[in-house]
Amino acid sequence: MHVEVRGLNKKFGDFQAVRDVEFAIGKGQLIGLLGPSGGGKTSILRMLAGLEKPDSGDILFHGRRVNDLPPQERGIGFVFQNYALFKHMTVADNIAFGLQVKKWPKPKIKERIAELVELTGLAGFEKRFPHQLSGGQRQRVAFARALAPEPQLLLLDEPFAAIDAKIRHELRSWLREMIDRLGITSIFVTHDQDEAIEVADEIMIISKGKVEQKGTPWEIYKNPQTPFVASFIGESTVIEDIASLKGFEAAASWPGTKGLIRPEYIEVGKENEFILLSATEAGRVSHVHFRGSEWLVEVQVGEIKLVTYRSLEKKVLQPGEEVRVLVHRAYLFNDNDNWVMENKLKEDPLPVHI
Amino acid sequence: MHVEVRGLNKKFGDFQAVRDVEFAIGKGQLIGLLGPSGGGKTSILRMLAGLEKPDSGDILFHGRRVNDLPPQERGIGFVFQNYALFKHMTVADNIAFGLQVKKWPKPKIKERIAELVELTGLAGFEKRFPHQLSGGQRQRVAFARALAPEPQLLLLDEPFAAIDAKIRHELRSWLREMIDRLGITSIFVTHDQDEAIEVADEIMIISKGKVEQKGTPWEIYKNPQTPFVASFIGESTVIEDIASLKGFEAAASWPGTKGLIRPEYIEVGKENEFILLSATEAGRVSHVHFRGSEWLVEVQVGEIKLVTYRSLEKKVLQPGEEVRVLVHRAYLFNDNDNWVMENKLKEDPLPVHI
Amino acid sequence: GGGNGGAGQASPGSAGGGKGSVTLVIGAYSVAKDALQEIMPEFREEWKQKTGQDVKFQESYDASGTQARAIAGGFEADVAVLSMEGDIDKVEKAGLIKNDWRSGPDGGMITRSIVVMGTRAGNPLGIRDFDDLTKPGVKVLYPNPDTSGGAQWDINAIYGAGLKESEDKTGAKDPAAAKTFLAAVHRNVESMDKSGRASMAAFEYGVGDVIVTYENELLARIAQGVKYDVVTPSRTILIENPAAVVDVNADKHGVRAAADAFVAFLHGEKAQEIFAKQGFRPIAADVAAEWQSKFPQPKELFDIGYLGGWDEVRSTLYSSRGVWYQVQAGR
Amino acid sequence: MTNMLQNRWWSWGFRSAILLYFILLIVFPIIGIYGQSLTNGWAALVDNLTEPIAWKSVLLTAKLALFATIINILIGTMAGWVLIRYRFPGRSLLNSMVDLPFALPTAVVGLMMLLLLGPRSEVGHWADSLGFTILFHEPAIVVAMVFVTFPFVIRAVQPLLEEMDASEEEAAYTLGASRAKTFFRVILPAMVPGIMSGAMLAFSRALAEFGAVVLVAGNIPGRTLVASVYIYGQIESDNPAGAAAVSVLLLTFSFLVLWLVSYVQSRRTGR
Amino acid sequence: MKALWITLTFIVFALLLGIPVVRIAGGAWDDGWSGFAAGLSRPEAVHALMMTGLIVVIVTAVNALFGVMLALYLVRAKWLGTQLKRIMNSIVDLPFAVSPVIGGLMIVLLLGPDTALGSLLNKAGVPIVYALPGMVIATLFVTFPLIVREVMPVLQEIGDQQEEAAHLLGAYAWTTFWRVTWPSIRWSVVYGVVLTVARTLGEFGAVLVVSGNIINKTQTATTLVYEDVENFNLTAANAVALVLAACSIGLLLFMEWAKSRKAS
Ligand SMILES: Nc1ncnc2c1ncn2[C@@H]1O[C@H](COP(=O)(O)OP(=O)(O)OP(=O)(O)O)[C@@H](O)[C@H]1O
Ligand SMILES: Nc1ncnc2c1ncn2[C@@H]1O[C@H](COP(=O)(O)OP(=O)(O)OP(=O)(O)O)[C@@H](O)[C@H]1O
Ligand SMILES: [Mg+2]
Ligand SMILES: [Mg+2]
Ligand SMILES: O=S(=O)([O-])[O-]
Repeated sequence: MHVEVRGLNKKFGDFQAVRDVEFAIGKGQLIGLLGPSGGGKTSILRMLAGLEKPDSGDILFHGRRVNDLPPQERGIGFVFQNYALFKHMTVADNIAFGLQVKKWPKPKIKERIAELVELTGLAGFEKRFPHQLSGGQRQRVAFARALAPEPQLLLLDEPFAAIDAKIRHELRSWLREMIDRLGITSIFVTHDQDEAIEVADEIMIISKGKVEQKGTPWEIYKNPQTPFVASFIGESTVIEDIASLKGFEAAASWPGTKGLIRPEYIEVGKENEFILLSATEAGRVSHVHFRGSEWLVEVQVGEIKLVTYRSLEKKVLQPGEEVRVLVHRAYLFNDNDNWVMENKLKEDPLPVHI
Repeated sequence: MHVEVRGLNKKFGDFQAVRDVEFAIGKGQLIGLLGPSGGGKTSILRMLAGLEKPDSGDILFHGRRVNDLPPQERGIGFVFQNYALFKHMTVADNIAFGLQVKKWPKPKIKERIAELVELTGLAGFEKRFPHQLSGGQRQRVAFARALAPEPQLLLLDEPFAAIDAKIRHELRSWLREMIDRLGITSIFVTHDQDEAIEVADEIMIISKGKVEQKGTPWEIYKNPQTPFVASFIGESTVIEDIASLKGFEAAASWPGTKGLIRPEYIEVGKENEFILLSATEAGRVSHVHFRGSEWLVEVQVGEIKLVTYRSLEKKVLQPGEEVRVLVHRAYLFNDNDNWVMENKLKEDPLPVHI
Repeated sequence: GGGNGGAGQASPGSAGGGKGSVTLVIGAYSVAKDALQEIMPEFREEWKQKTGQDVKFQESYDASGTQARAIAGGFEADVAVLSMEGDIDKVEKAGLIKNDWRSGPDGGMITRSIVVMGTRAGNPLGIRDFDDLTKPGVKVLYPNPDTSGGAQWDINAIYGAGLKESEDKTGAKDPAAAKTFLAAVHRNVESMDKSGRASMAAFEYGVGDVIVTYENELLARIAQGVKYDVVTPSRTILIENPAAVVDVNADKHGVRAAADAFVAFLHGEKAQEIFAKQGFRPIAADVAAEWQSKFPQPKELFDIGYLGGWDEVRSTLYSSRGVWYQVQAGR
Repeated sequence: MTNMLQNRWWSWGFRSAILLYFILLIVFPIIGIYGQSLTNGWAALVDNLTEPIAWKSVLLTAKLALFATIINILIGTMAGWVLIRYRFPGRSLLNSMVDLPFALPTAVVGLMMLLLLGPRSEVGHWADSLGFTILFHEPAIVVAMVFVTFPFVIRAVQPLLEEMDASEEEAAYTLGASRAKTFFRVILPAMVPGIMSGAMLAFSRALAEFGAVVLVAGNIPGRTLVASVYIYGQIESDNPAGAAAVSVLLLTFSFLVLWLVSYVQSRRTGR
Repeated sequence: MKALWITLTFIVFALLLGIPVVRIAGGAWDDGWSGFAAGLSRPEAVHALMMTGLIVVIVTAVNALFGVMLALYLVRAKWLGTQLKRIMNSIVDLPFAVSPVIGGLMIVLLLGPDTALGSLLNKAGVPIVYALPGMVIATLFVTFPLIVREVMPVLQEIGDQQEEAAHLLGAYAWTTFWRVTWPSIRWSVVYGVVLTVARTLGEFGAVLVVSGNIINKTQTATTLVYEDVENFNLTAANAVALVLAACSIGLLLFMEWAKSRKAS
């Protein structure tokens, strides 16, 4: 389904929850909605689904205005943030509901339930009632229920928040596969950036009811259009006095400009690990943490505290150790403008990737 | 509070949700509960809190058996997985509840509310009712409510599942700080491994109602005691025919042994990037994805598909490109035993870290 | 059967007489129930013999005023048996009674009674007359004249007794003295129930020392084996209860003949006997003579005419700011 | 599309049917009463209302109905709670008895009260010895009102308790709240809509109750005459306008109270 | 604590309900079984009980349908403005604030044979007042608030998310109601129905006014009892009252049984 939204606004009382939201989504695309809590993501989904009336603005499916279409006729699958399972129905009945409404033949319904139950790892729980399930199991039922009728448009409000990484991964791949196979358009809200980046064709960053940026993960990462997006996506440290860092002295010519540096913009190591020693700063390791598959290293460079990662395979740094720090680039921004600045001292023979 | 659990069992009908669980937690520790959905994490917390009666087993706080103590007297803070906010109270009233119960003086309550509201980013929402909040906002209220009375033991059931990375990060550090300051013992359930690894003193992996392993993140990562833990923690690929990989031929002497390889065990690159070329395999890049701050690279080595990460700073690999693959180590396991095997061909001068 | 069909719709083809059956709808006041239910079979028999027609009765019993209003409001009763002429007047005013019912035998009345007092067995408080009701500590029961026709008779009796007394003393009717007398009695009233029967029930369950009510009510209770003393006051009122054919309904249902016959039957000997047995004072002269000894004669018996007739009573006593109102409001 | 049309028609039909029913069955007769009260014009209405016997009866009724409602809120909440939350022998029998006061004809109810509270009963004696009479005084009216409105609060509270989510309660426990505190701060507020619903019904019904009250009230104007008996008297004495006037007073009063309650409730919960 | 509350409840029930019922039962048995049987086997008693039964069935069915629908609208409908809803909400209870006598009178005045509508219907052979239709209408009026008031708080408590989920799965109002809403409000409807039945069994004032109380025709069980009481026929009155009480208790015991059977 091709989805388009124009000038969407929604107020709750005096509180403007959604503000002039506009976007268009091509058929078969998977869009990730990212944004701070309370940003308006759920509200947007609810309006798309027809559960909430926009104060103004148009919602178009396939170019047809659907503002006045009741939810039943929008052909939507919705995974609610708080699941909204039918309390009085078993897992199987919950999943079957949409199919029964669509008058699927009984054997086909049974088959579909079996398939979804299997997929969501709920085999053996078909006869349970929601209150007899764990949080994650409930969420999986909600997911299965929404997907069962293979809707044209899927709206998923944090569908995996309560599910462990492994099952989440499986469901995600299956979702991706199904979407591709059936050409379903999907929008999913997530707080997990990695998840959004991994599965979404495009990401939409929502904050304070507005769409801050929409684009492929790579675009958003490479070229964040607002400081908000830059600081929201990935990890980062904001540095007030960016001009004091080696290679970024030029930044001084724009007063009031700050720098934002991501861990992956930085390399730390002993002197022998660098070819371009001249571009590095001297620093001192202040903290080393284990971070699952890497070390997280905090280094102090003069007044500035920087954070970066270091492979487990490399020599372990100790707190207090003197190291060299290479800052590849920084994201500079001031009130009017924002841009990426490469380390001027780096004469990397390779083309700049980022 | 020192918490000890012995031989805990819980059945729901015929279903054994918790099975012979035993552990001890020192005062002031922060324990992360990790495990697949439906594993029994919530059930364990509920028994600790006194909301569910164990079928058998003892729960000891400070060495005193509390099985028969009602929840009110256990001095516990509990963040419910589904928030369980008081629907008819405002945000402020929700947070104040525990303090009023404890008969805090009014001005102190007000102060505390202000502090927590500020911390959880809910300033301006004090007068709202839960149904007027977004999912993440609700969760933050639940968090603030549980923490307000500074309980001796904190049980947090996925307290950050619905909150974006930024706020989550802040709350996490604040939680850590408060715990350290007040010596609060805490157990928190999470599906986010990075989170568990980052903040927890120790991690407990729960699966099918059993404690699979308990230890520091580093211990669990380095020395998973069961294949389940090895495959559950981090990302990994299981390889049936591990002996076919260069450097792991010795594995053939244990028939039925499989290998588990994590992305960070593997390095890919062009030939010139390796010193020990002899230890590398030839492979062909099959996929390259952007993964937030790295490239995810899938390479095909003979029959085996391996997954690894590659820094954004390095030369971008293209699908189809011929590369070299170095597998540093593998985690081997069979029905009886499991151990880590280093690549025998690698003559790394550095000591083995993992 | 069920409840379909309008009230008082007689079975078709009943008009002709001779064959089939006829249904008479009786709207009566509650107190008359026992007597009427004894009379009806008698009438049925007689009518059958006379015409060969079966009479079926549909009966409704309710407080007299309520019944009158129901009939006026569309309850299609063929015969109205009510506790006072005023209530028949209501029906007449609604245009349902066309003939001059008062011109019938006995002035349209079928029974008589008087207002008396009932006390507990043995008359422990030594009540002899209405005067004794004003004594402090005597708990008096009479119903509410707003809702009960019987109560109006009771109030009329007390008020009239006061009037009579003033007349006996001063030679002239003194409404003010009568009102004072009524007010003095009213002060001792424990409860004003909604009907004579409710008042009687309360008395029966131990409430109050004296009940002011119809003589026939008390006699009927005593006949049932309840032990009361009937105290006949020296001055009291004669009650007359009317019955009339509701012409419009009777004609509509085509039961004119039977209805007329029934009313006539009520005046007849058989019915009068039954009424007398139930405690009513018979109106038919011969039956009355026969029962004479059974009913003590009060010293001074006056009728509604003494108070100026029902119209006068309604306007002086029961009008919105009338005597009764003033007594209640304590003015 | 036909499906959609059908649905539209259906829902439209349902809406109109309900609204029509509501208007015809409820609103119409009520408007009728207002109309009736004005048959003799405004002045007559004012006259009827400023009549001391009339407004005193209304005041008395309102006061006693309020009493009865409060009593019912207390025992109804308790009984509703006990019947849903506790399991004990005899529970379902008690639960089945709740509606009795409705099913019993009011005439019998009044009679029973006459018997049970009257001068010949133990209670009557006992009260007499304490120096007050129950029957034909305010206590009897309150008892009658409590009796005939007994089921309302219980029945409104019960389904709410059954549907209530247990986790709020658990949350209160973990925050250290005792059972009593949890009940008053967490459970009770959730029960409030039900209690209110029941209380409003009980109050309205108590205002208008006739059959059971009339037998035990005494009905002495200015002292023990309640509004419904006054209304009945006015009807019987052929003054329907006066009856309607008092009814209108009760109705308006009732309406205002109900409106206020629903307003306050919506303010309190933000819904 | 628990024991205290249970004891208190027992006491309240015993005082308020137990004693009267025992008294009534005792009264019905004053003359032994024969008196009880005679009281019930009178043709007018049989007819009155049947009449009451008929009214109960009609009134309960109609009010259950319309009551539940109206409750749904008052809680959920967005097409009714908040203010209008609030006003309607307050009107719902008003039939209770109307003295049944005047309620009945209104029906007589509005639909009696003298009114335009009444005479029209009368001509069409459907007399309203002093016949079954009027009694049904009066009872409908009098019992209207019960089900609405039972259902509304529960609808509020359960929220609308499950219904939204059903809408999104393509279920229209009807399906949503039956499959999703109904299971949650079922018990409140049951309680409302039980109350309605009980109230209908016991309704007196309004019915008395509109029925004309014609023996064997429009007399209901309650008006019969009233008449029996008036005529000091207490055994019969108690016998009929006992039957009504037993119906109410029996209905609830049946519901409880059905519920426990479903639960197990
Ligand atoms: N019914 C309501 N009344 C008042 N404010 C509301 C209501 N519903 C939502 N809001 C407010 O609107 C804003 C947007 O809410 P929404 O649920 O869309 O956020 P969200 O982006 O989904 O957040 P989260 O990630 O926490 O779920 C929030 O600040 C919330 O408090
Ligand atoms: N009341 C109940 N009746 C029956 N089974 C139950 C009940 N509560 C929980 N279970 C089952 O017990 C198991 C453990 O549940 P629990 O809620 O402890 O899991 P969990 O580890 O918290 O999972 P999640 O991460 O999904 O929240 C689950 O399989 C669940 O289905
Ligand atoms: Mg949300
Ligand atoms: Mg859980
Ligand atoms: O029934 S009476 O109207 O006579 O009281």
